[in-house]
Amino acid sequence: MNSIPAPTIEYGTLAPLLVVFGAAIIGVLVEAFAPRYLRKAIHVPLTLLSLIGAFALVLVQVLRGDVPTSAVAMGAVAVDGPALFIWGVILILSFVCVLLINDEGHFVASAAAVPGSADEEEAEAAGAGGHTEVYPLVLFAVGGMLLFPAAHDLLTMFVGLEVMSLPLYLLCGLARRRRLLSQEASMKYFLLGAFSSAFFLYGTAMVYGFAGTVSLPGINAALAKSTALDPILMLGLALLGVGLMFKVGAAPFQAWKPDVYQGAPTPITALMASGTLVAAVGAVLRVLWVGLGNLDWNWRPVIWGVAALTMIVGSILAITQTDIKRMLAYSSIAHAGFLLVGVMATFGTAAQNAVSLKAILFYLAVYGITTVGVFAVVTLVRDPGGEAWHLSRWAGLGKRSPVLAGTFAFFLLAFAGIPLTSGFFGKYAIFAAALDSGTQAGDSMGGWMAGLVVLGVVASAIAAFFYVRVIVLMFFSEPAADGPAIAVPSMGTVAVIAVSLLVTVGVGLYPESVLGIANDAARSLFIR
Amino acid sequence: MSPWLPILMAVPVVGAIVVALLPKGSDKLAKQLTLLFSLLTLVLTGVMAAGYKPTGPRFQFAAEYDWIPSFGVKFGVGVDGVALVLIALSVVLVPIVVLASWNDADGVKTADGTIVAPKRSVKTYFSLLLVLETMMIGVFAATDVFLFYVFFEAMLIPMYFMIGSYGGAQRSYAAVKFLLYSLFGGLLMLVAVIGLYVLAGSKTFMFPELVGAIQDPAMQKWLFGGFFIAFAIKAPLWPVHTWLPDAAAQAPAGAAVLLVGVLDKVGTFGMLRFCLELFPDAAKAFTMPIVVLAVISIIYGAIVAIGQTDMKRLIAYTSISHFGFIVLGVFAMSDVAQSGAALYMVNHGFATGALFLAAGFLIARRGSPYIKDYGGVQKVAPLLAGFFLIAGLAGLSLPGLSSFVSEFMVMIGTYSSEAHGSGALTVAAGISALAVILAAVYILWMVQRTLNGPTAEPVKAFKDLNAREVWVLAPLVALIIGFGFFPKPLLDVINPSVQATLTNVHVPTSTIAEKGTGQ
Amino acid sequence: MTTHYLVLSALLFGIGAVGVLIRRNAIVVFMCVELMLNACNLAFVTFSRQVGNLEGQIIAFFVMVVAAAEVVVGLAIIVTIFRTRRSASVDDANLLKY
Amino acid sequence: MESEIAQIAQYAGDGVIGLSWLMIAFPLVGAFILLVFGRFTNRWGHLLGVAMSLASFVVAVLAFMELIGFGEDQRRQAVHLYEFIPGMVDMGLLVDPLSISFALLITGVGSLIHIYSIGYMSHDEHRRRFFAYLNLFVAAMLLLVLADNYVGLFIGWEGVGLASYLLIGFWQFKPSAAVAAKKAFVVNRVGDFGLLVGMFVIWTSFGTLAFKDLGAKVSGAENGVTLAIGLLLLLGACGKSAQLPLQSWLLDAMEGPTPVSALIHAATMVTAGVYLVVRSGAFFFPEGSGAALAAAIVGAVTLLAGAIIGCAKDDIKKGLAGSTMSQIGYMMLGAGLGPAGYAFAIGHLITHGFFKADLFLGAGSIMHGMNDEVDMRKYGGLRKYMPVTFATFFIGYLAIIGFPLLSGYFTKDGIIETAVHHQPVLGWLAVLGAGITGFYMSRMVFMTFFGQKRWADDAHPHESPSVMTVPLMILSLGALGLGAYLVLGGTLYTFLRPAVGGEATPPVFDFASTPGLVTLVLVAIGAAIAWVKYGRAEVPAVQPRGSFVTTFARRDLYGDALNESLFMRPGQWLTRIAVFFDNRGIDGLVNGLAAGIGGTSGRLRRVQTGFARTYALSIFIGAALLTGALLLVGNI
Repeated sequence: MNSIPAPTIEYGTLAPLLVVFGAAIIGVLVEAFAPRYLRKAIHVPLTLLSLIGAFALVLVQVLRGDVPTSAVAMGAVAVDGPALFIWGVILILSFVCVLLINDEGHFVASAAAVPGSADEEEAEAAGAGGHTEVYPLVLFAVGGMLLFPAAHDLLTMFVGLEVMSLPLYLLCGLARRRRLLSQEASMKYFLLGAFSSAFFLYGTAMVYGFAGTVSLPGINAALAKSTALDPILMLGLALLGVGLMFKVGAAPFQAWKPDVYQGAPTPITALMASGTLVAAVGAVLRVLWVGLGNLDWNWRPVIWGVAALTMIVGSILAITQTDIKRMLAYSSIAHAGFLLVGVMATFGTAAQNAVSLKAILFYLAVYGITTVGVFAVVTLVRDPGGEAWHLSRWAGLGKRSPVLAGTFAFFLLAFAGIPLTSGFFGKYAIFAAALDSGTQAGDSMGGWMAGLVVLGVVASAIAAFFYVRVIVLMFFSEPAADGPAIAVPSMGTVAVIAVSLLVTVGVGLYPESVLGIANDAARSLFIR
Repeated sequence: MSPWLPILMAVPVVGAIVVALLPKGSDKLAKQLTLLFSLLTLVLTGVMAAGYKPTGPRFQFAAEYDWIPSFGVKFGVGVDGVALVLIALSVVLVPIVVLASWNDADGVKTADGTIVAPKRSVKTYFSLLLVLETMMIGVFAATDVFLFYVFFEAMLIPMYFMIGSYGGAQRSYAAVKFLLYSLFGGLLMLVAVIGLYVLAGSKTFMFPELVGAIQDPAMQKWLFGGFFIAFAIKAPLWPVHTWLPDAAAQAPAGAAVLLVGVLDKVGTFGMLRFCLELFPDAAKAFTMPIVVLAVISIIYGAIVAIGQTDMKRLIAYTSISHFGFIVLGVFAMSDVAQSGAALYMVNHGFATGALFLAAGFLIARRGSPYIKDYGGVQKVAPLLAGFFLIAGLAGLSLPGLSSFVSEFMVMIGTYSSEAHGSGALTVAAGISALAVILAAVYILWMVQRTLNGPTAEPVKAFKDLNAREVWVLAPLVALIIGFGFFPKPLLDVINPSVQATLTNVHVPTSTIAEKGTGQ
Repeated sequence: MTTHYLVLSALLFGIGAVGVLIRRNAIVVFMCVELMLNACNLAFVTFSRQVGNLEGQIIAFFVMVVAAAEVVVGLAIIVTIFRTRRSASVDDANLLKY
Repeated sequence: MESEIAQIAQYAGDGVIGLSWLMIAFPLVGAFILLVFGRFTNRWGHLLGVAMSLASFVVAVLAFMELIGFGEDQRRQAVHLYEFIPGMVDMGLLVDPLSISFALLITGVGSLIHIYSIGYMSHDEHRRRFFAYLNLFVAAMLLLVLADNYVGLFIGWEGVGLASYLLIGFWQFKPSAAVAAKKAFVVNRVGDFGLLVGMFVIWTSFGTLAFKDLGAKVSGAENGVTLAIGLLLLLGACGKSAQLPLQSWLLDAMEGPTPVSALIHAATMVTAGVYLVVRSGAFFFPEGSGAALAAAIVGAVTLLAGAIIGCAKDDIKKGLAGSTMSQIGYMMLGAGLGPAGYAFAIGHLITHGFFKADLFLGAGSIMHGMNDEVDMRKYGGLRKYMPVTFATFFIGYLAIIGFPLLSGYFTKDGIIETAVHHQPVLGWLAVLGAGITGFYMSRMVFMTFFGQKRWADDAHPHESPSVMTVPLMILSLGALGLGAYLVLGGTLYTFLRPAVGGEATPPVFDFASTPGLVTLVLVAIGAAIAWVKYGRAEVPAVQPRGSFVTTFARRDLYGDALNESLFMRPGQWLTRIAVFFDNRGIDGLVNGLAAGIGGTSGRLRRVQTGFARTYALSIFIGAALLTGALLLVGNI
């Protein structure tokens, strides 16, 4: 009888992941056993502390300096430099988002209650602070986000994907106001998400069929060996790509983003727009570099097209949006396109890869934090029926509340990539990496990359238009007589906005602060 | 390492922060502080400039600090002659603009009490102004191409807010148009900046090290194109000029002065410094098409100016014509023309600045920018009319006023240029000289319709300039006349830089030495 | 041979996908997604056989667990929507657009 | 025939010539004080103006004295002032017989007119500003003639243009004055274009713009180049001197106060073109060259045109303006004849400065007494009421028609004779012109001072105060005798020779030459006709409808109509088209592009239907596309 060897698990290395998941499970237990009035008091510190703890553990690993050179947990998870950086970013972003979530009034008291029914009123009356299961759900989602980009084989990646997505599907439906929209967003996100993960899974199966393994290095090794290109492999790659691109929100898989971002409770939108995007881009990078590194001449043109399409679609469609969150969703699509330009640049030599990787990591960090800040501001501008979603309601905000409007304007300028904001350096880093890689790859590639960058520049110019339009509305238009009220922000929201602003300004003036870290993280590259 | 330039850049920004942090209701203090800080900058610049040695090294008061080592970006500043005079132009104009804009944010009411523009935040306006001053100094002082780019783009934002928040009826359209136009050009330039860095391969953005770094002619052309389009939009050159009339007409007069007087100069400055020196072969290859565009700008801008009904738009179109001259001078590839172009940048700042401000004072009294609403101002406000006339005459480059010297140098330098295609340059100079006639038409026709003739009914109530307004215009007029007769101090500073530029473009610079009477 | 199983798997996946595209009832749509997941399972198991290791079969178990979790989340969402709208048609939830 | 011009010497002494910049500085300071201190100077401003002008005159006289103290070959003294455009232009003054002659004329006649203006402008509330402008003019005009290089000349050139603009438009509240001022400036700018481009060619060809360096470099230059330069400079001269085809502004310029017409638009500024041609004569208008011929032709045509216009004007100032055109035509003709004609041209310029100023100021004096009435048909019989004015005016009249032994006789006759000798056709045209001059000037005198009074009842003609009549008397003295002094014995010729060249022996004035006699006869006939038509006969107070020829002359030979149809209207159309193109074409394209992107966005967003199944379809199609793309790429 063969004995099954016990798996070796490097608990130390995986500790951040374990802390988050552990806290999530404790959260579930709290939901089950703690009395209602205590739940929030337990959840908030638990969630925040676990995120801080996880971040501290990441920090410890980074500071210790011995970044592992091989995958842990029997080759299931790769905790390498980029992964640690992404973890750190996700943890910070989710911490900040939790501060937003903490704020009163974003979540429905009872998700199951029919809007406007007696049930709902009762729940409203009974529950101080709405649905407390939000906290464990968020923790699960964050755990998934951590796992997703660190997964070293496709199965782990799939599991990470689902762990990240399933709580988010639910969270999307929990908005307190405009319940119908929220529920619709939730359902659409769920159905489409499930649909796309089925594609991902089928792709995994095909790749497995080709390589005989789902481990990323194994796939790469199999690719190196084969000479003829197997249609099954190509199908597998395409379907894998569908799943990943869906999460990134790249065209033509972007359709869910505007609807879901608009319908979801704003703090959750913030989490999705920042954390999920970071995780998804991390996963894309890992799959392409670790798993398909030997096939880069094949996937690169495809990514080229996707990146170009995504940038253009995102920028152009955003122009005519009238809902602020919907507009930001399209903006997020456009930014996903810019990120894919960076992804395009991750080929060639390891040194080149490090340059591109650095650019993307930097972009993710600064973009993520600005995004959270933007949505935090959105939560504060309120009409009697909830957030003032229609852009026309934002007219003249600069007069009523110059500081808030100024902050928002600054965030938008960062999105537009105006110098002396963090967003400019992000964009610069990406474009520079793209051109650099193009030049090194040789003649025709140089031209293609230059073309893509010029396209990106054109898209940026178009995108600038709709950011600027909001600024025009806020500052150059007269306020409406019954304009929206500015909610008195809670300490948490103030902190979120302040931190985002500080980072956006600080990195804008001295980008080396974050760039240096991204550089260190990228230098060690993904474990192959 | 000289601390001068960083200090110069720091003073206004400190001022901006101080002004922005003032408590509510301290509008007057905000104005005074802004004036104080801008004057302080002016004095410091004066002291610094006194130490400039025209015969010294190319970049003086140079300083270099690491800024973004990961990108190879340094905070590198230093000035050559052209940069120095342009910085001087900026710091001279800012206090004048502060004085001129004293009441701009307080709202505009016509005589019968209707509110044309509501009151707006004074503090914001003046802190934006100071921020802009820092960026103006920075953009001319930057010796790091990346740093230059950063200021080049960042400058748009304060100006965007100044136009959009404090401008006329069409202000938001104008502001957005201004921003998007410039941003688009800037982004193309960004691609070229990156390309330059990547292709040069020297892992630095420092200008002196990038000179001559790109040898491949095809690459030079692409990169040149990226830079040039940005600068052409900024300058603005026909046919990418249409943002300027809107922006200048809608901006408050003070902002319009800085926009046309300084911001647009960044375009021509960039052509001179970057387009020529970094990509000499491409610059030569593109000389002819650019000269054609410049000549079109000169004539076209003048003709369209004649047909304007709005004073500020008219002045904006005259500037398009003048920028045509500057571009012509830059690309004529002769030292006389280039010195003339550099001098033109300064003189145009003074002349058009004075014209915009005088027109602004007129408009402030009547609340309308339309020429037809005026007439006979001379009779009721002779001082205002006199200044307006002198500024106008400077605009038409009357000899004895500073703009003449530069226009003359540009044209004669172009005419006599021995550069490639000098036959065509001769023709270009000949055609551009027609602008002297058109300039007389557009300026004097405006003067005739606004200042002369029977006094229009609403004009009768005009008050003449008050002391503040005299202090705004008098220094400009003094400079215009002074440099009209004694351009030597400026030219002595400019000439060595232009020689250096031409050396880097591999154009023989012996024109003056051979033909000159003075040396 | 294994090819037949693969063809079957592809057919199942296709049927599921087309079902998602043409069916209106949210529950049915969801079931179609489940069908697609099961098609994947079939493919995994088949390939496991073909390449000669057990990974594929193990994966199938994982997928089942994930699918179960999805059912829990999915049904919760669909039921809530049904309670609000009195309809489980995916086409009726159409407020978010353009 | 080689005409020797003395070399220019760098002034080394410490005398007045070294201080000749004071000539410019005095009036400049005057203008500055009067303009800057504004109202505070109202009480004494006019006195300051006069003083500054006189001071300038004194310096000019002293400089002149010093200059004639030099030997003939030393009479061209350059005074270096400062470096203007480094490496290109040194600002300096050239004091030589030519420039000092002008300086004396400008400051001398200028001072007289300043004094006269004290009286003439005494009721104008802006008298102080008037004097400021006059001072500014004097300074600019002196810079024009004293500068030792073309750029300095050009600065003065435009400076006088500016002063002219300001003074024509002095009563700017009258729309006609404002329009006239602008017109004068713009038309002059056309000439400036020529001068400017001329300077480009000079610099490009010879590498200098200084007179002292040109002499050596021009000899041996290609004829084509010098011809081109000559023609371009001539264009400039035509603008400033109101020669055809740029004459149209001068008649309108009479909108300015009369002293302005006298000083600027008769005596000094309008002769700047002649100065330019003479100054450049040795370089670009050598005798017999195409450029010189062109100048002569322009002069001849203009002298006839001006005379014809003069015949038809009822406005006394416009009549005089036509006459000015005509007389400058003579000068230009003389200037186009090479060194032989220069002395007469300059001589005529100087005497004309006196008698024309005399005439204009006389006209001003009449207007002063006639409530500013300018229509001669509303004058008549004024000699009794204004004896001094009449006397001085009459002397001026005799001088201009070339009455024997008066100033105009010598100088004009000199030009005519030289012209007949060198260019017979042009010479005889000039003779004809002289005849017409006899007619129209006589007409003017008869209409004004003789016959019945035709003025309105509220006019009370009276003699002007002595501050106005004394200058008139002094000027008429010049009109009387200056010509004889300058011409007889070749005084002026000999004096100018170091500056403009010419043969060593001055031409002897021939009192009995054929052209001279013919001229006298024609003038007499002209005067007689005038007497018959305007002296003896009744002059209708309303202008009668004239024949086609009269209308032609009244409308300034259709010059304005021509300009209007050739330049103004097409220009207006061009402007309109350009503005339209800019707004709709270029800006339309930009806005259209923006609208296009917006429209695309508006249409494309409809794809986002809100149906989850559509989204699923897009994912499905996307999957197919990705697969297809990967397969495609894999097979390339």
